[in-house]
Amino acid sequence: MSANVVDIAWRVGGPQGKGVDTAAGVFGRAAAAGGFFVFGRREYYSNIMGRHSYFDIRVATHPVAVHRNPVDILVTFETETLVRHALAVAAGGLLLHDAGAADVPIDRMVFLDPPLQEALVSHLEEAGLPPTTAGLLEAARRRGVTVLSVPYGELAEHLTSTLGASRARAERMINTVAVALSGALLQYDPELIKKGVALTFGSSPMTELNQQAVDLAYAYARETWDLEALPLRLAPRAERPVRLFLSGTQAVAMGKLAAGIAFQSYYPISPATDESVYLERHATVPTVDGGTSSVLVWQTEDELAAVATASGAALTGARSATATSGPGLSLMTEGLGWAGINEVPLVVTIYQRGGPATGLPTRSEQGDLLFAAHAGHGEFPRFVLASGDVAEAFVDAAQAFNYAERYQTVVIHLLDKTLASTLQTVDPFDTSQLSIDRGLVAEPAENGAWPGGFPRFRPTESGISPRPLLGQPGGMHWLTGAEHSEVGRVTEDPTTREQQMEKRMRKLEVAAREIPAEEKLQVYGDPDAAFTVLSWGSTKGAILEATQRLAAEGVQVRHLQIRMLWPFPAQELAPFLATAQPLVVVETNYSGQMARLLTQETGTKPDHLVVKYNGRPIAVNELLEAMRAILAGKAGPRYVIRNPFE
Amino acid sequence: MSANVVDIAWRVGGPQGKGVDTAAGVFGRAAAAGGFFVFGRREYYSNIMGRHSYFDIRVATHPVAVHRNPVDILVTFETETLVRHALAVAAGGLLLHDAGAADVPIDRMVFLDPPLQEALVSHLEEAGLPPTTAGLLEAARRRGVTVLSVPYGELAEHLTSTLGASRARAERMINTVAVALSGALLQYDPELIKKGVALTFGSSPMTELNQQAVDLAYAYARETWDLEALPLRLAPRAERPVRLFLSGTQAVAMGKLAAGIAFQSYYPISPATDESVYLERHATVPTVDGGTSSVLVWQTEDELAAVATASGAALTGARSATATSGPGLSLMTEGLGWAGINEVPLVVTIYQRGGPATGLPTRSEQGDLLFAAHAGHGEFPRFVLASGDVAEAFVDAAQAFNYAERYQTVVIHLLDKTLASTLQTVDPFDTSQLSIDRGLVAEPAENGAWPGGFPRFRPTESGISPRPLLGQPGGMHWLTGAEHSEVGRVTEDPTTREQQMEKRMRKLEVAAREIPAEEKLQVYGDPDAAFTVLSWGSTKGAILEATQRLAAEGVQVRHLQIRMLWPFPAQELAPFLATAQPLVVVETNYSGQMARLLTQETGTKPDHLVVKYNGRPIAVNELLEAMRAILAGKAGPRYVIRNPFE
Amino acid sequence: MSVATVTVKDFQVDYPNDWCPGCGDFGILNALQQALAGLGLRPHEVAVFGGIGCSGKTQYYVNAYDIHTLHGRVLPYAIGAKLANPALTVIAVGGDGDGMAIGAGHFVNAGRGNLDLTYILFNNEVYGLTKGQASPTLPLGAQTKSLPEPTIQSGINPLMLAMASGYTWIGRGYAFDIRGLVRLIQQAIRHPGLAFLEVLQPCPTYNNLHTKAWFAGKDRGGLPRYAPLEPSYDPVILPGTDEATLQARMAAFIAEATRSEEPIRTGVFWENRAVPSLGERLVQRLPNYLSEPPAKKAVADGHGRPVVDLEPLLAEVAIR
Amino acid sequence: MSVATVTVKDFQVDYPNDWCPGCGDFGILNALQQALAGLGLRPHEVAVFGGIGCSGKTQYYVNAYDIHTLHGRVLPYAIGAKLANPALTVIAVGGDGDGMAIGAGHFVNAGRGNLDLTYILFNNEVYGLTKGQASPTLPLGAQTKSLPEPTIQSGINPLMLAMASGYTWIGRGYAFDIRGLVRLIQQAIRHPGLAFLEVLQPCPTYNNLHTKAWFAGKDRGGLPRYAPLEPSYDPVILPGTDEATLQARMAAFIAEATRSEEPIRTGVFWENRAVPSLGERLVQRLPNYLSEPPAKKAVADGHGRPVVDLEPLLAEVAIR
Ligand SMILES: Cc1ncc(C[n+]2csc(CCOP(=O)(O)OP(=O)(O)O)c2C)c(N)n1
Ligand SMILES: Cc1ncc(C[n+]2csc(CCOP(=O)(O)OP(=O)(O)O)c2C)c(N)n1
Ligand code: SF4
Ligand code: SF4
Ligand SMILES: [Mg+2]
Ligand SMILES: [Mg+2]
Repeated sequence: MSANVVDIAWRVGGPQGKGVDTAAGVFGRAAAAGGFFVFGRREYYSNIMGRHSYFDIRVATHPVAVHRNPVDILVTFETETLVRHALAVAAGGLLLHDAGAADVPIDRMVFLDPPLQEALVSHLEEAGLPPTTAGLLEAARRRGVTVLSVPYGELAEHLTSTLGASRARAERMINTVAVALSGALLQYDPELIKKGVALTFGSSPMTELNQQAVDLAYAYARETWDLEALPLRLAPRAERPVRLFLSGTQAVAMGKLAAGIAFQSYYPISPATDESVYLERHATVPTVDGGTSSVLVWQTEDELAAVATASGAALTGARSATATSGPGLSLMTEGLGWAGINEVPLVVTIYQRGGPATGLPTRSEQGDLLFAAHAGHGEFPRFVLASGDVAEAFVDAAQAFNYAERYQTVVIHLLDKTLASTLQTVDPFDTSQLSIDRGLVAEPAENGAWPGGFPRFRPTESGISPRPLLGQPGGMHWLTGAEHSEVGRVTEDPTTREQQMEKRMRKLEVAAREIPAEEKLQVYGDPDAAFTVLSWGSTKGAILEATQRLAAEGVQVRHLQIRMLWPFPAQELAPFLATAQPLVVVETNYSGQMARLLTQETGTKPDHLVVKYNGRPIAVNELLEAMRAILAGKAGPRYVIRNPFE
Repeated sequence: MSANVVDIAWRVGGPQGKGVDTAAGVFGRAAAAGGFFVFGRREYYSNIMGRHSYFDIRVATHPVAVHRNPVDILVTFETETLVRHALAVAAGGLLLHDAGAADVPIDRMVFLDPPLQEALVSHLEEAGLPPTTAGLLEAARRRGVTVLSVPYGELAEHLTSTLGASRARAERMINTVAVALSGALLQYDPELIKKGVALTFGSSPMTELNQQAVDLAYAYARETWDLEALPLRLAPRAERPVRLFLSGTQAVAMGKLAAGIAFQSYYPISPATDESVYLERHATVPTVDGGTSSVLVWQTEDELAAVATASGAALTGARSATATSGPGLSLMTEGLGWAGINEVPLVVTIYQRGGPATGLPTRSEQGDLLFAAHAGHGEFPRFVLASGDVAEAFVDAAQAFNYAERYQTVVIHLLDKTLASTLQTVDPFDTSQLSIDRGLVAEPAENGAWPGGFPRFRPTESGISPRPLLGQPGGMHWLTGAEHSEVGRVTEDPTTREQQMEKRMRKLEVAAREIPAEEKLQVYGDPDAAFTVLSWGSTKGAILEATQRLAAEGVQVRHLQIRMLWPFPAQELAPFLATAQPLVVVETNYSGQMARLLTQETGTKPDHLVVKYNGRPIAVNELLEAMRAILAGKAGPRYVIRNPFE
Repeated sequence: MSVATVTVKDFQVDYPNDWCPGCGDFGILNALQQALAGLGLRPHEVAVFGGIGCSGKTQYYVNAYDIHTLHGRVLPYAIGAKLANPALTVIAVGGDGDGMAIGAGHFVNAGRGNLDLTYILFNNEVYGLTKGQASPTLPLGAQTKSLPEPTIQSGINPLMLAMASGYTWIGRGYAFDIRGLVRLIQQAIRHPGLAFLEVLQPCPTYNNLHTKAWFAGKDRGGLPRYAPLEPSYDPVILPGTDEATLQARMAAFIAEATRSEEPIRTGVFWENRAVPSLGERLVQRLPNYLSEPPAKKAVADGHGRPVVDLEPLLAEVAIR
Repeated sequence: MSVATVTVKDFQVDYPNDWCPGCGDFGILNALQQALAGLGLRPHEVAVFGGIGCSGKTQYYVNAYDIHTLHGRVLPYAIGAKLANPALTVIAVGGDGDGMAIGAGHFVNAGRGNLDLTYILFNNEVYGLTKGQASPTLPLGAQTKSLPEPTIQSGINPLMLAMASGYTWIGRGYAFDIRGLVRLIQQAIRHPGLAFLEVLQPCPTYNNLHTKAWFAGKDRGGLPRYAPLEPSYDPVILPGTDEATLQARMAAFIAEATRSEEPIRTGVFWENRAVPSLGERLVQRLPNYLSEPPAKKAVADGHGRPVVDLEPLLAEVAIR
């Protein structure tokens, strides 16, 4: 790694509810404040308190949008984190662990699932080490990891005595201490760690206390260790442009607010809730002309009601959306069809998580694509969009309303748990770059102007007809989930049925023609390369980086990211497919859902399908390995990425 | 038509609730009793009383499984039926209408949808006839139809005076009179019409009264018309083997009973309700050894509960099913995933109707295939079967339980409104030809035999593991919609996740290997012909007959009917696809859902997609026209069958 | 709003009606149209949401904004529209299957909000449109025409359920007591919160137990089986009503709502004016809720650019 | 069934518990295990169905047949199993969000059946597992820890809803009154019909209003805020109870179920022995229901051939 290039992967772990996220936030912001690009990945259990969670923060001089293994620094406070992640520390890396922790045999650890337990034990046995925490630490040392014992208990006492913090508070601040120790070990500017603290704790009194803890930790580190002898360094960058540091759910919420969302319904569900909670907390925001603008966020009794309520609101003209994850989508299915046949502009944001059923509620999967494309009995037009990173999440969330209102139908915006909980530095969002298309709304008229009812569903060439909003004079018509005439009267007439089916479905054809290619498909890497990787959604970051790494080695890769999955951009893809050799599809699901859609719409099958379905995102190194196997001719048509340690 | 070949299409129409179905039942049974093959098609509105319904009965010397246009005999009682169907009578056919009806202008008929109104008016105007009922009758006459005016009012009075029937009863019996008049016009044996009456009314006192009405009608016909001069004849056949005459819903219910269904949940919905009502009425049936056998039919509060309740019952070992149509399937989506991840044997019978949303609730569509194949977030194995006719409906309904229990998962059995309401003569069902496979059930054991819990989900080579039934000693384990270990413990372990995903999905691969080809795919027509028609579900009858008709003209056609849509029989299809020229897919939906599945799974696109999506089934003549257009090179890749008159 | 100029004709439409002859739904439709006209509302100010069932077709015949929703979901759709456009007069109608079976969860949870809308439940004790199965209001052991056996589930009392769920206005009417029904519907609409009106509705086609003749008491000398609540009955709860009065009112409510003796009571059973409407509560949260409700929210400027200023939100996550 | 040999250990399992320290769910779990053992049931005779939520994990820790269902659907799954295998002792457990929000429709309609099972609702007034949103039982205006604003929806009273829905046994307990809870659970299970038990459950993580200390009355000298119903309270309805007594009992029920003054009552609020259980009614329909219930139905003979004789059914549609 050249002197100018920095790329440090830092991991902190601990029981849920013990401040792991806060620690990661402080570290990430501290790094961002030093001008670095930062990416954060969060893993946690479906549990409130006590089960293992961890957070990866990657800090780099280039934009990063994916985690990597191994990590350079591992911060642990207790045995479980140590055991789960000790093997993940790179040679030359650092491992912090509790000096006071006892040596525990791995096979006594009931919290570990048997496969992981076995993998760890056999790893140590092969290395001739005892199957205990001590064995793991020794293995790390042998691998060239600097193992540092931290007397957390003593440090907490120190915080109590020096800063006057209560014991409980001191214990919470140990997180900050560990972050600061990490900073000290990297010889990073302590002021920037303190800035990270300030940005995280805001104007609360905790800020000052934690900043003092930072100083204590730095002092302790300088006293205790020979910092100059340590291998890693992080020096603040000269250029520090303003960047945002935020999560996928926040980006979506901001995109919706920018687009003028007026109504959002939701029923709580991981990992979608955070978006609605954010909107609720920011329900009133200023307008550019000094006014205020509100969004009504409505918690319903279930997702059946959530989709119905949002549809009802949309009929009045409010830009309306709902957000959920897979189980909620299953329940919203009936409402999608109703919105489809009634041509209701409706945005449905889906954060995919591990399925089926309750599945892996706090883990990630791209498991709902084919369902999203086909959810609902019968046939109606819909859009399915998928964002690849936090910045796209913002833009797509806003754009979804434009599609919904222009084409008067359902837009499903697919994200996943990975993106939802990703923390990332991005350039500040620029709302002036967004444009708003409210579609065809009927003009108010005299009551009686349309004696037989307003022809809300009159077939047109584009399939789009003006819609009056509930409450508007002169626009009265009927709406029904049954097939209907142009004024919305229920009909079973065969010809009217054909006309209305065609009217509705035509909108998709028009959309496919009208919408610019770049909104559907993005090309990265070398557009002329034959080696073609096709992706959708959150695997983008891994592929981008792998592509760059291969390019640096002289291997050119073309990366096509599909952002609009339905209508499927078959036409736009055609020239690329014709020249792809090999064609590789990367997805985090079992069956290669996008690959299936691709074949369905183009007849083309990928040469290699790279999948990961253990509920975790693909790390850049995992993808690189897969791509190298493909390049070396060693990969079959199906390549499964496995990782028992995450 | 040679003297030995009979093929008569008879149609009766009238307002709902006025006995149209009964009339058709009498005529159909009368014809079946004469040794004919009979097929009946029912069309009706989503309405209880008053809107237009009609029934086609086709009577033939060869098996028939589809309706055809034009019809030979049209029986009408009032203006609406006359107006809607007068154009449908073939040259040389008969049209019965009410002698007392006034001449009505078509543009005054508010009950007609504008497109039909316009089509009729312009038809008459082109012919230089007045746009009234009289004009329609005149058009029929000019076309060579024998138009017969029937004084229904007088005949009703006659029934009152002669048989002592009340006026109301007499008016109801007019249906029987019209059937009998039809019989008389065909010079069909009146005793067989009376048999049709007896079979329809059973042991009620109505039987005798209606039989007397038959005699009166025959007498009236003989007196009034010169029967010998009429063009059509129906003479009873010498061979009259015992046949069943029943509907698709009845066949499914019988198939379930034969398979030993123990629990059926349902929430009322057209066109699925009839099946559950039938089961409820036949909840207790004898066993071969003289015992009794029951099915518990349980009406739930909605379809969410229906699928959950049936799953709960299945866990105890009961063969369990639920039945619904599209809107219910949308609500059952979440329950399918739960059954999938918990490996619950569950049969879900779906009667497709026109969608989306409420759609065309009493019309037909093959609109739910892609939804059935992908319903539910996340990924789990499922089967999707589709029956092509009444006899298959029986066999498949029984077989569905075998797949469900053998592979311990969800089996979706797809039918549609067409099949549900089809009445057809079939050979008597033979339960001794059915075999029952209850799959792998764990043996009871001592409590404590499995200290950590019974390994219900232990991965095996086949993916199938023995299941203990709730309540069985020694089989305690956990069930959860979350990912789980082999004893059913919730887990988020990446390796266990992979193993369980693979275990579940492997079952489909095993099934694809094990299940004989003929259960997946059936070949009709000339297996060596290049002209290949691919179908699924209820279009079978039309294709079979069209194929035969073309064969008679020297054109060889190969017809492949897919009965198992998922797992898709790609392997079994491959040799046929390789030699198909052209490949034609026939479906009654807008977007060619099976064609899409075909491309997805094989990469092959059909050369021609023939679709009809006006909510009505494809008539044999409509299909013939499509096939002739294809043969003549005049059909594009998409051929839409339209018919404004049905 | 010029009251004088609105007549019942304004709410009528010329559209073929396909209910069975003699159906109680005709009475309810008639009363609804009269009630709306009587309140001086103009058609475009009214949105009628229907469930799925024979009852769910009511709005086909009303000149207003009419929305035929999904089976059981009439309340959520209606709630969404009312929340987004509080100026609309929102009426929800549906059957007893629609509201008490598949829609029961929404029924209960709507009770928590006290949103200013009116829900009219057509209680015919059967599933009309699906041909006469037992609905959740059919009493245990009753066997209507289409049932192969008497029902083995108990019937729900909609008034009791509404009370338990928190509806602030609860009434009951009879489909062919049109004059009484008009008054009840108007009171329900005027009530500034969530109103629930049960209407006893004969279904001549499938409910052969509780027919028009039965309600009219044809078998007992024409003494109707329904009658208004006694004048002494007081349904009103005012702000500050003490616990004892509240308990007494509730006890009286239950006695009348569940009475097994005839006559069945009609009228206003409950009128709770002590609970603020949801609209009032929303204004607390969103100060511009009434001046710029979701339906009217400004989204873009003249150039199609967003009017929202995200700056303060970006500042929260900006690293400077 | 040998009562003497069953101990609470038989219902315990060694499985890591991940509830928060101090969670009321521990108390309920404990009581459930004791209750089952006390009834002398053997683990395989018991099926515990859970909803989704912290509460829905209860059955993870019970040695029995344990079924973790879907959010809101615990009752339909439990009902299916009990209908198919009436010999099973079926318990359903779930949270207030699970039962009163997404599951409210099933809650209401289950009340119609009087099937012999026990439903225990864990009322912590919040959505625990999704991090503390308001549940349908949180009172209007209350603001628990995670809420950005006080809730603007009213709370549902589960006992009232159970009464309106027809539950024949209704009780309330407190999570940390384990002895009382054991008794209540046992009574609920013994009741030969549908039993509903609300348990007030502190959620130390998200419900900072109604904590263990609050229930214990720590702020008022240790005078608990919960107390058993007065001995004079009579919840029992016997067959043939006259209308007046019934009305009086209902009024008393409501007074106790809704009382705004402390203490909150615990105990058996309602015990209706006048309604036959669903099982009894099913036997009327299907004579062999108990001898050969759906779970035990013979399907095939030794050769894998169906045992059903379709002949009479075929005869109905045969044309001979
Ligand atoms: C999800 C779903 N399930 C079932 C149906 C079928 N369905 C239509 S109307 C109806 C019930 C009608 O009964 P009710 O609500 O009492 O209305 P009524 O016809 O008696 O006025 C049912 C079950 C449906 N439309 N949607
Ligand atoms: C269909 C669906 N929607 C949402 C969720 C997310 N979810 C999980 S638990 C829960 C609510 C938990 O609250 P409660 O039922 O009160 O149980 P508690 O955790 O408080 O015991 C929700 C909304 C889900 N699992 N499924
Ligand atoms: S079935 Fe009953 S409710 Fe429906 S329209 Fe006919 S009479 Fe009315
Ligand atoms: S969040 Fe509340 S209900 Fe859930 S485990 Fe923690 S304390 Fe218990
Ligand atoms: Mg009804
Ligand atoms: Mg709760």
